This record gives sequence, C-alpha cells and structure tokens, in this order.
Amino acid sequence: MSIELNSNQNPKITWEGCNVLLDINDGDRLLFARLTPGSTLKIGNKSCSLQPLIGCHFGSLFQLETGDKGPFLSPVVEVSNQEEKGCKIDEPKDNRALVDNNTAQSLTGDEIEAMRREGVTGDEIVEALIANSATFDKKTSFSQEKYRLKKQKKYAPRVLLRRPFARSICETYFKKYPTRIGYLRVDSLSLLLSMANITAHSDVLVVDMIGGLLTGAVAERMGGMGYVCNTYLGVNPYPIDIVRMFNFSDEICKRIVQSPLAELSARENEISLQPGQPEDSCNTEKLTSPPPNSVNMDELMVTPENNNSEILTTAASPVSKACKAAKAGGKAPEVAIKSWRETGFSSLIMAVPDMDAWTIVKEVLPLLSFSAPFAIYHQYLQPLVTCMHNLQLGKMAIGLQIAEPWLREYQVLPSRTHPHMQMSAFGGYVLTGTRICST
Amino acid sequence: MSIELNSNQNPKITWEGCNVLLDINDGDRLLFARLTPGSTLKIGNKSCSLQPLIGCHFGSLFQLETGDKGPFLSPVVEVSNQEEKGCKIDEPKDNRALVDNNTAQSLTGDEIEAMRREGVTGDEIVEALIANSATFDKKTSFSQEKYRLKKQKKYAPRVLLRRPFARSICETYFKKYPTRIGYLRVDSLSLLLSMANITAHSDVLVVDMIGGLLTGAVAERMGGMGYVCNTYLGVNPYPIDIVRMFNFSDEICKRIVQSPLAELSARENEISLQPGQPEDSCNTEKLTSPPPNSVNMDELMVTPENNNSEILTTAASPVSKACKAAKAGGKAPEVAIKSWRETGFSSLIMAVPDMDAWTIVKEVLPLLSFSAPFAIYHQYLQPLVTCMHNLQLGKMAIGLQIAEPWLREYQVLPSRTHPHMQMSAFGGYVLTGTRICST
Amino acid sequence: MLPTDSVKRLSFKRCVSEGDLVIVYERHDNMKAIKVCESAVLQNRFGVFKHSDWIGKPFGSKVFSSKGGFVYLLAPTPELWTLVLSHRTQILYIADISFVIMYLEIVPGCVVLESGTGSGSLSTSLARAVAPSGHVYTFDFHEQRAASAREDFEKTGLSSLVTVGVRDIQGEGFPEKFTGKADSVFLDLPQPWLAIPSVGKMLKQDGILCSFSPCIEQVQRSCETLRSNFTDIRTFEVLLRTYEVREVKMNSFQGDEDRSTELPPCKRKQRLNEEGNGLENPSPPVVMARPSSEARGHTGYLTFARLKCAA
Amino acid sequence: MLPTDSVKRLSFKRCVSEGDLVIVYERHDNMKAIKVCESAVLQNRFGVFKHSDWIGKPFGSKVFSSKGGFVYLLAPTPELWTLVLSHRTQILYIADISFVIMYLEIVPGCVVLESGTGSGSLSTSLARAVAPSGHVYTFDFHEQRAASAREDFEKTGLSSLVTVGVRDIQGEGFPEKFTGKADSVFLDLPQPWLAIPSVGKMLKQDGILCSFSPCIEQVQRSCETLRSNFTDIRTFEVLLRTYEVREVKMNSFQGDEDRSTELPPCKRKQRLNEEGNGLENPSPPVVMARPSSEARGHTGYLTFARLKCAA
Repeated sequence: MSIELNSNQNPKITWEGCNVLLDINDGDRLLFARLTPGSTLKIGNKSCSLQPLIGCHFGSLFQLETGDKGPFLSPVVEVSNQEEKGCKIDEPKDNRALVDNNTAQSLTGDEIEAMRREGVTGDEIVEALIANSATFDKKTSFSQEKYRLKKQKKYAPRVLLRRPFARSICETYFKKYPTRIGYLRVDSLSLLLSMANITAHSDVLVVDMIGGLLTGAVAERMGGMGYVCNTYLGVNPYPIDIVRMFNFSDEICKRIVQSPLAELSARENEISLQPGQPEDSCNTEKLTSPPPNSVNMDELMVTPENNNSEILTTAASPVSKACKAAKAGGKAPEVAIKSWRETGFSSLIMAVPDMDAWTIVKEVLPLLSFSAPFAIYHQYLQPLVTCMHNLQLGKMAIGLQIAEPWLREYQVLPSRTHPHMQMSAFGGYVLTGTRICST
Repeated sequence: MSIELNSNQNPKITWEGCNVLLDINDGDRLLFARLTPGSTLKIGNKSCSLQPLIGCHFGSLFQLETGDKGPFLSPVVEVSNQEEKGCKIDEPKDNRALVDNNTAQSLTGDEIEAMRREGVTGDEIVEALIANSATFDKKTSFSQEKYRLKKQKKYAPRVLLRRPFARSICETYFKKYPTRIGYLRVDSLSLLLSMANITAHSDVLVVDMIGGLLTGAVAERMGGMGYVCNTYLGVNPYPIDIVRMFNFSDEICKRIVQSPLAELSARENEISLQPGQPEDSCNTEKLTSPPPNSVNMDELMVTPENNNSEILTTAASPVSKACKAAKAGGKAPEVAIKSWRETGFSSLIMAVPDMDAWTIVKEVLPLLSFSAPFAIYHQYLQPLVTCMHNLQLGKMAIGLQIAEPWLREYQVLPSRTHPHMQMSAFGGYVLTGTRICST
Repeated sequence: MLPTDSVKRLSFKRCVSEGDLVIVYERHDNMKAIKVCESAVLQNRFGVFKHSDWIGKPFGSKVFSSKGGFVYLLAPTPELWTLVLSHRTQILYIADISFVIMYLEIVPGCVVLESGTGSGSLSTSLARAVAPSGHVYTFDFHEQRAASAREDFEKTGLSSLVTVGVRDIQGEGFPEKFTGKADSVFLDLPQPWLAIPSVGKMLKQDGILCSFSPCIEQVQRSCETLRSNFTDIRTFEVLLRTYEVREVKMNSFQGDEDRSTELPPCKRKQRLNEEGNGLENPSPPVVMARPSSEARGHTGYLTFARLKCAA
Repeated sequence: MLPTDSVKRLSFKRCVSEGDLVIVYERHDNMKAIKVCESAVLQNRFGVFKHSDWIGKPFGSKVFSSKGGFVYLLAPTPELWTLVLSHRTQILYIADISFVIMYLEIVPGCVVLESGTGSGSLSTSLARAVAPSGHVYTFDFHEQRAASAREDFEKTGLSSLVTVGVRDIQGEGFPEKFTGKADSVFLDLPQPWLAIPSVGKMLKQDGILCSFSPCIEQVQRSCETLRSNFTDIRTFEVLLRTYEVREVKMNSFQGDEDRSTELPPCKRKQRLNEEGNGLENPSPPVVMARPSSEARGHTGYLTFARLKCAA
C-alpha cells in the first residue's frame, strides 16, 4: 500500500482568503483573521499587513520589525531556545539582597524610540536593554529569563500562524468568549466526538446551540463523507457562524445541512409512536414546500462580520466576498431525510448548555437507529441527571454515564516542573449512552 | 521562655488500656485495638498477643515471627530501605523475553512450612524464595522489588503501631466504612476544623451525625479547654462512639457535652425571635428536671463493643472495664448553657451527610454569636446550595462559600514519580461563612 | 466496526447476521465481544443464548435466554471495543484517547504512526479518525503482541486502515520509508526520548507528536530532547470524573420555619421532644448526583509538540 | 485573635472597643484589617466611616458611612487574616494550611518549628492549634520580613505564642537548643533537603515533618534525603474547588411529552412552527451550582514524613 495519501483536506500552507488563527506573544492574545492582501493586524500602537503570511506554512513564526515603510512582519528563522537555559536548583543566588526600583534601567524610552527609527531590530533593542540594566546580572537566571521575555514581548512581539482546527478554535473561544460556547472545553469536546462515534460516512444528528463549534468539529472528523444534520425546533435554525472558521472545502460544507425537528420527526411519529400508521399528508406537504429556514439562513450568512466582529481581527480590512468559503448549513436533501427516516441517524451529539436537556432529548433520541451512541453536553449537572434518570426509567438507553473531564497542564522545565498555577477548573459535563430497542 | 512545654496531652508511648491503630503491611489492613495483656491479633491464620506493644513508642514497627511458643510480634530494629534501590530509567532489561509461569519457584509450600517450624525468620524465608526463583535475576529491578515486597508481606508481615489521632481515625473510617462517616475525607475534616476556627477556650456548637468523628476531632483541637457542645433534636443524642478511639483524658472527656436543641434554643426564642419577652416557665422547668437524654447516653456507652465490633479487632480479648476512658458526652452543665444563652457559641461545625441541611441550619445558626464562623459538611452538593441561597436571601451570613476539597497522593520514587493510579475522587462538600447581625 | 465506503454507510438499523461482531451487553461493567455463528450458543449467568435467535434482529435489541434472562446486542464502536478487548498491556482509556485524537488534529486522510501497539485500544480510535482514506502504521517490539493486535484488527474489520509492524522503535526508529510522510505520531514507550529524533524525520512540516508517559521523569527527559527540534511543547493530564445518579430521601428536622414562628417556643419544644429524634420527616425522594468515590487517579502525562517550521 | 486563657474566652458577642483589630468586610473578595482608634475614619468607595461609630457595637454588625454605604465589622480569625495580610511572599492558602495542621497532628501544647516565616499566614494557624500552652518558633533568613512578621503577630495578639527568629535554616539548621523538643516541623524552603538532617535532630520520637515545595524536583530530592532517617513518607497535593451558586432559568423546548402523544403529529408540527424557535418556554428559576471557571491549579506539593522510631 502506498503511503502517499490524499491530504488535500489537511493543507499545510496558507492561501489567499483562508482563515487563520494568530497567536501573539505565545498565547497572550489570540485572534482569527482572514488572509487577504489588504488585511492588517494591530499590535500595540503599530499596524502591519498580513500579506507576508499568505503562502506560508501553518506553524510559521513572525516577528514585528520596523522598516523604512513602517512596521512589518518578518519570518523568524531560528527560535532561540530561551527555555533551555533553565535555572539550577542549586543556584547560589537568591533574592535576599535584591531591591527592585525603577532606576535599574539607564536606557530611556526616547532613546529606544530613536533606535527603532534607525532600524535597529527588536532583538537588538532587547539586548541593549539587558546591557543597560544595572540589576540584570544580580538576578537569578530564572529572573533573567523572565526579564528578557518581557522585553521581547514588548519590543519584538511575535506572531504565530496557526491553522484553525476544532482544537484551536475551541481553545480560542474558551479563552476569549466561554459563554458563547457554554463553557465547552476542548477535552469535553473531544470526549463528545469520541463517544458519539463520529467518523466518515456516518449520519450524525446534531443539536448545536453553541454557535456552530460542535457542527464544525463534527464535520472536520467526517471529511465531507456522510452527513452532519443540524436540527432545531421552530422555524429558525440555531446560528452556526463558527463553522466559517474551519476553512472547510465546498465538499465538506455541502455535507453540513439543517433540518427542522418537525420534519425529521415525521418518521418517528409514524414508526415508533404509532407503529404501522400510514405516513400522514402534512409531512409530505412540508417536504415539498420550500424549507422554512432558508431565508433565515441567508440572513445569517450574509452579515457574519457584524455578528462576529469581536472574533475577527478588527484590523482585517474589507473581506473580499469572492474568496469566501461555500455556505454550510443548507437544507437537508430529501433523499437524505428519507434515508434517515428509514434507518435512523447513526449517532446523536448535542450541546445545549442553557436548555432543559430532557425536553430536547426525548424528542430527538427516537430519531436514532437502535444501538446508536449519543453524547450530550451541558454546563450544569442537574439537567443531565434528570435526563439520565428519565432515560433509565423509560428504558430508552443503556450504558448511561455522566462524566466530567478534568484537564491539567504542566510546566516542564529543568528543576521547575509543576502543574500550572492557574487552571480552568470547569469544562462542563457529558452524558453518554447507547439507544436501545425498548420493545 | 522555656521550650519544655507540657506535652501530657500528646503522649508518645503506649500504655495498658490505650486504644491504638494497627497498620498491617503498609496500609493493606487497618484496625483499631485496645492494648491489654490478653488482647490478640490475627494475621492470616496466625494469632499473636498484643502484649509486646504495651509501653512502646507510637510509630514502632513489629514483624510477625514464629518462636517456640508460636507466633509473636517482634520489634523491627532497622527498616531495610527497599525503596532506595529504585530502578534506573535507562535500565536495559525489559519484559520482551519474560514468560511467566508457575514453574519459576523451586521451593515448595511444604518446604517453607518446615523452615518456619525450624524457627527460620520471615526475612530469611524471603531470601530463600528469591534464591530459589528461576526468573528473579531476569526481572527488572522494579519487578524484583515488587516480588520481594509480596513475599515479605506474606512470610514476614509487619505491624505498625500508630497513635489514633483525628487524622488516622478519619483515614481509617474513610477507607473501611466510608458510609458511617458520610464520606468525610480527612482533607474535608481539616477544612471544617480550620474554617470553624476551632481552638482552645472556645465554645463550639456541634451537630455530629457521623458517629462522633467530628466531635472527637473538635475536642482534640481544644485540649480540654472550652466546650464541645453536641446538640440534637428530640430526646436521643446522636451516637458518638468514635470518640472513644481518641484516648482522651478525663479532662477532655468532661468538656464534650450534649444538650438538646430545644434547651439551647430557649434563649434564641426569647432574644432573637421575640426580643424582650421574659423567659418562659417551661424552659426553666426543663433545665431543673433530669435531662431527657441521660438514660440513653448510658445505654450507648455501656454497649460500645457490640455497636462497633467491626472496628475493634475481633481478636482483642475481653476489655477490662476498669481501664476504660472516662465518658464523653455528658449533659452540658447549666452554667455553660446559661453562658451560651447570653453570649452565643463561638462557632458552629456540622456534619449531617444524610439530612436536609437547611432545616437544621436555620434552627442552630441563631445560637451563634454574631461574627462567629461556621462550617457545614454534606455528601451532596444540592442541600448546601439550598442552604447558601437561603442564608443569602435571609441576610443571615456573609462570606459564604461552597468548596470541595481535592486531594491527590503521589508516588515519589527515583525515575518512577507519578500521582497514585487510583484515587479517592470524592471527599464531600463544605459550606462556610460568618454569622452576622442582621438588624 | 467502521463504514469504509459510502455504500456500507453506518446504519445500525442493519440486522445481526452470521459472522457479525456483536457486543453482548449485560451491564455497563460487563460486556463481551462475540462473532455470531448460527450454530453457536452463549452461556452466562443469565442462561443459554442461541446465536440463531439473534440473526435478523436489529442491533440494539434485547435478546432472551432459554430461561428468560436477557442481554442487549450492540454494534461495536471503538469505545465499546476498548471495554471488551483483552488487556495484553496497560491500555489507554477514553479520556486520553479522545484528547489525543483531538490534539493530534487527526482527520480523514491522515497518516499516523504509533508505537507501541499494545492492546490496540488507541489504534482502533486512530483508525476511525483517519478513515476511510488515511492509514495508521503501528509498531510493537513484542512479536506475539503484534500478532494478536493484527488478529483483533481482522476481527473488527479495520485491517484496511491499520498495519501492524514488529519493530523496536526506541532502538531503530521508524522505517525510513515514512520520512516526511506522517501527519501525526503517537509514542507510548518507556524511553520516548530515544525515538524522538526519528519522529522529527517522519513528521511533515507542522506535524504533531504526542508522547504518553506514566512517570514525570520520562516527561522531563522527553521535553529536554524535544526542545531542540520541536515547538509548542505542552504537557497535559486528562482524567474523567464520573457521577453516580440516585434517588435520595433527605430527612429533615421536624421543626420547620413556619412552625417556629407560629408556635410559642414552649409548645414547640415539647412537640420536638414528643416526636423522638426529630428525624422522622422524610421528604419526597430527589434525584441527585454525587461523584463516584473511587476513580482512576492517574494514567499518564500527555506531551504534545509540533515540529518546528523550517520557515 | 485567640482566647489565650479561660477568662478571655472567645465571645464574639463582645463589643468593638478602642484598640481592637477588626476585619472590615466589604465583599467576600474585599476585606481589610483595621485597628480601631476613636479619632480615626475609614474612607472607601462606600463613603467615610467614623471609628467612633463602631465602638460599642457587637462584632458582626453592619455599620454605615456618612453617605449610607455599609460594611461589616468582623472579629479576626486566622482564615480572615490570611485574606487581608500583606503578601511579602507567596503565601499558603487555606486548603494547604488546614491539611498541614491536621497531618502534623498539632494539638494544644505542641512545640512547632517553621521556616521560612514568609508572610506569616501559616504561623497564625499554627499558633491557633498549639494555643494556649504550646509554642511556634518560626525562622526567616530575610531580616526585614522577620521584623514585619513580628509586627503582625503583635497586631494580632499572637506574640505570646509565636517567636520569630532571623536565621538561614538551609545553611545553619535549626538552633541546637530545640534538639529533641519539636513535635512537628514545617519547611517552606527552596532547598528543603539541606535542612532535613537538622529537622531529624529537632524532632521528638515519632515527630512529623512537612515540607512544602512548588516543584516536583524539590520533592524528589527531599524524598531521597528523607528515606535515610524518616518513615511514612507521603506526598500530597490539596486544592479547593469552589462553586458558584445562582438562580438559573432553564429554557425548555415547547414540545413536551404529554403534547407529543396527545396531538396528532401534523398538528403538533404546525404548532411548533407557529411558535417560533420553540425556546420561549422559560421554566421557573432553579438554584443550581457550577464549579467556578478559574481556580488555583497548583500551590505546592506537601511531603510528610515521620521520624523513624529508634525502637
């Protein structure tokens, strides 16, 4: 078997019009941006073009420099290994005698500005600051490193070009706008995707009330094969703006569809609740009439910048409509709906962080095939407890479990290894199980 | 100031009649025992006298040996440092080629028994087993150590003599009978004691529905100065049998008292609820008539062995009543009750793991002084949530917080450091706050 | 286990047939994988179940034994498989597996290298993530273990997605033919730092490595080695806390707020005493959850790193 | 802060007097320790508070400013003190403090040695535990820090229970005069292993040591040193997870169970569509708790060890 596989779905190089995630100064600031020749990024009081980022490898690192024509992003060739310096546990220096005041630095702000104007690089300014610091040599090597990093962030800020992936998109939202995604942390999301058995060629029923993050993550795992079917109650589908961040190909976008619950439920009412009853006329009628949600979907997709401006870099200049990704979230094709009515969905995945979960679950669970797994996210425990209890009483599912993922990050450095001092203490609750045939 | 302080409350040597905690084979088995000349301990199929443990330092280690007159406990003089052997991370050996079957050991069970009868020590038997193992040399040093430890536990079991302290008593119950103490883990207990500001010379109101563990822990911190007042609703105080495990002096026992809520509340009804109303006659009557609980208390204390037999070593022979510790849990003296009515209790500590906490809190909180801190334990979150919400609404307390302690133990060994693979994932919830003057 | 093309689309409505792998579910902690064979029977504490009774029933059905006991027949998933596979080595559990797949950014079409194969618990989930067009190449130095894993992948129908090799990755590194071909690499080795230089060669630009180690010393040494060639080095621990759901009857004290203000204090007190312990006032049961007492406290540290971009 | 004899029994009913240390409580995250002085005022965002208004009021009272704002006056406890003291160094927090006192088995009458003193957060709780007859000897190598701590213990009235010394315990060990006198020793030092031999000398038989270290390397090295002279070596981490309590309105889908069986499917669907998004059915608010999002993720490792018994 050839190892050369088609990795088209996983491009390694940026292109004009693609969405990227910019990580400024090692996570200090995160933002999504669309790479166009005209888009700009503001760091501190300096604005620079994102043009140099087009056609680069994801993972490339840039540093803000000042040239003749103003600030620009320049690729960083070699990352200096600051971390390797470490500090020895036996280091004799300590802070017994250190008195910190503001007189330690002899270089003035004006002098630094003058250097910049003369084209001195950020790295050189940092070195100059160190050379002119009266206390630098007295610091422990740990403090020296901290000092250097602080100056580097200020005078030579770095921009890391990241590919938006479910992982990085979830982390960014969780850090910046946790309420928009109902506090769904990346480990909870990963658990949902596993437990709902998401894979190519499946038919996944999704209830996504977290802005499209769940929909996008599911679609990413399916690679354009099978269907991601978003369902909703009423006439308006839930917004799935976040899907745009994933840079999905048209092929994948086409497989992200929406369908109102009422339409999907027709079969359910017919087969499960009233077995043997002939399909009633109003279902058919609904199917042939234009889907009630198409208008609303358009509205949603036409004005994304307004809805979402806090996430897109504000400095990213007018986005050219031409290179915009294909629309995700079209109406589910009739043939697919028909097939789901016959065989059921292969799994269910839900994130309804503000809802009474049970009122939804009892409506959507019957749309699954028997033996189909499901995974439900909530930001509160009690709604899932109620859900689990009712599913048990109703003998609708087995293998029920409520789990809360727990995630901890570590600093691993020579002689200074420990868990991070601050942690996200909460990433939500997940109820999982398998639908059974109760007859 | 002299460093020589009175440490009578903290004796370091066992005496006849004292309760001890026996830790067999490094935590494999834990039990409480009373040291009398006739008490015995059964390990495996061997029974030995506890007599050698009388008059020893707490912390002493013993090993089961077999002598002319049968098995006996012999002090371990030097602890061999098995752990120091460690295994190198670079060790070239791995288990690639190791096939484990039962033919590796050439020493038979009969041969081992014969050695024992001949008075060969346990340590020597372990060495013989190693010498006769065909696979020992092929094992990694980590596996070698595991093998040695397993054999030592079987052929030379060790007994560690521990002083029963709130710490060890709580740990033992948590490990063996968690439901009896409502899953109160030692870190939660420690938090309760801190947050309720337990110290000598205070007057602590206690609601202890976990068998006396809380009462004992509070009394231990107060050292016989001030009062531990257990309150209860109705005529029967809650059992506090666990208090006996603490080896309290008579002085401390006298300061552990009980009083029905109705009696303590008299002042409350009089001052807080109906300010200025004269003390009504039935309160006075109650106080002068014999306390309704005295009979029941006696019953409780006379038959402790039956109630608690699973905790006391079953082999500990008939306990001589003579050297029994003084009774804790007598009726609160009138003068104390009078003082509490006037000034209020200095703090409140509660462990009511199966109760609707709020129905108790609303009754007992008014018995506290203003500015008195309180700490309430529960095994479920929701009852504390209700409590906190009602306390907020009623403006009865400030600084309210619900916390859940999280405890993790580590294995720290050369090249093999990691958190324990199994952990107690739950130690209960604690609600804390400070009573305020709501007027 | 997986739908490998659009025709064999996942459709659990599909009925049990001869030769199918089914998960026989007794209880959440008691399951078993069985190949359906018309002439065979399953015997357990619930009685004797004839496979022939199962054929034609939809997956997810309850099936009965001769003496009326029952089990459920489930379609296998990587998660169920992880619960039933034979533990030839310490396996990875679902929290780690899920996080690894997510953090390695594995999507359909990816090429993933893994060592060691162990019990194949992670490989199964990797296969699901790269399907249908990607591939997992997994290596174990233990010949017997590799052979058993290969058998398992046959059984679960994943052979077209997973190739098992016998190789000492710590000693020899990954085969040269994978140079620059891997999207992600997963290591579960006692001395991962020995394999890291080879991983650096195998990964595509911006590709990601994950190393799983139980001990912190392994992590420290790996991170030291990683710093020369990798960036974005991050170490995590992931655990799952599970909850027990039960109906609880919370007793309450007799004295309730209303009464304490309605009745004069004297009457109230008498009432309390008359009524014994004051605990006999059971409220209606409420459904509540509590964390399970015992849990897995540690599995291992997950260290991720991204190959440095040659810019 | 503490009742040091039976006459000065803790009695919060006691009223605020001139010279008292009070904790002025604005919010759970905003408190301040103040010495009451008849002529002084407190000015904060709620207005100007005259101390003279406070005198004679019971602790726990709400007091008002000139413009009607209010604060509470609380009697100090070690826990409240920990929230208001000035952080001269990284301090120990309540979860660690509680656990240390419990695990060191400190009771009234004990002699406890501590190094470093730092901000005196732990010392205050140690003093409460040994009171009234025990004593805490605490050492810091930083002269200024020791002096500040001494001032604090004066302020909180703990001087008779805590003695602060200036000494480099890592370099010199504890003073010889404590040999064999300490019930427990607490170390919070960058290189605790240097002090461990001295601790072994200071402890009574079966006495207990606790060493607090943020990094695992410090723990590894300490444990290595401990193994020669100590037993029962155990390392823990303690954290607190706090919960936010709030009234939540959980929306529910319109379609509820009763209706879905009562109405024919056709009618039901129309109704759903007519009613918009189907989310406009707010239930009555429920009081629920959720873990706080951010928490202290690590403070340090607590290593306990018991001096080996000379049998």
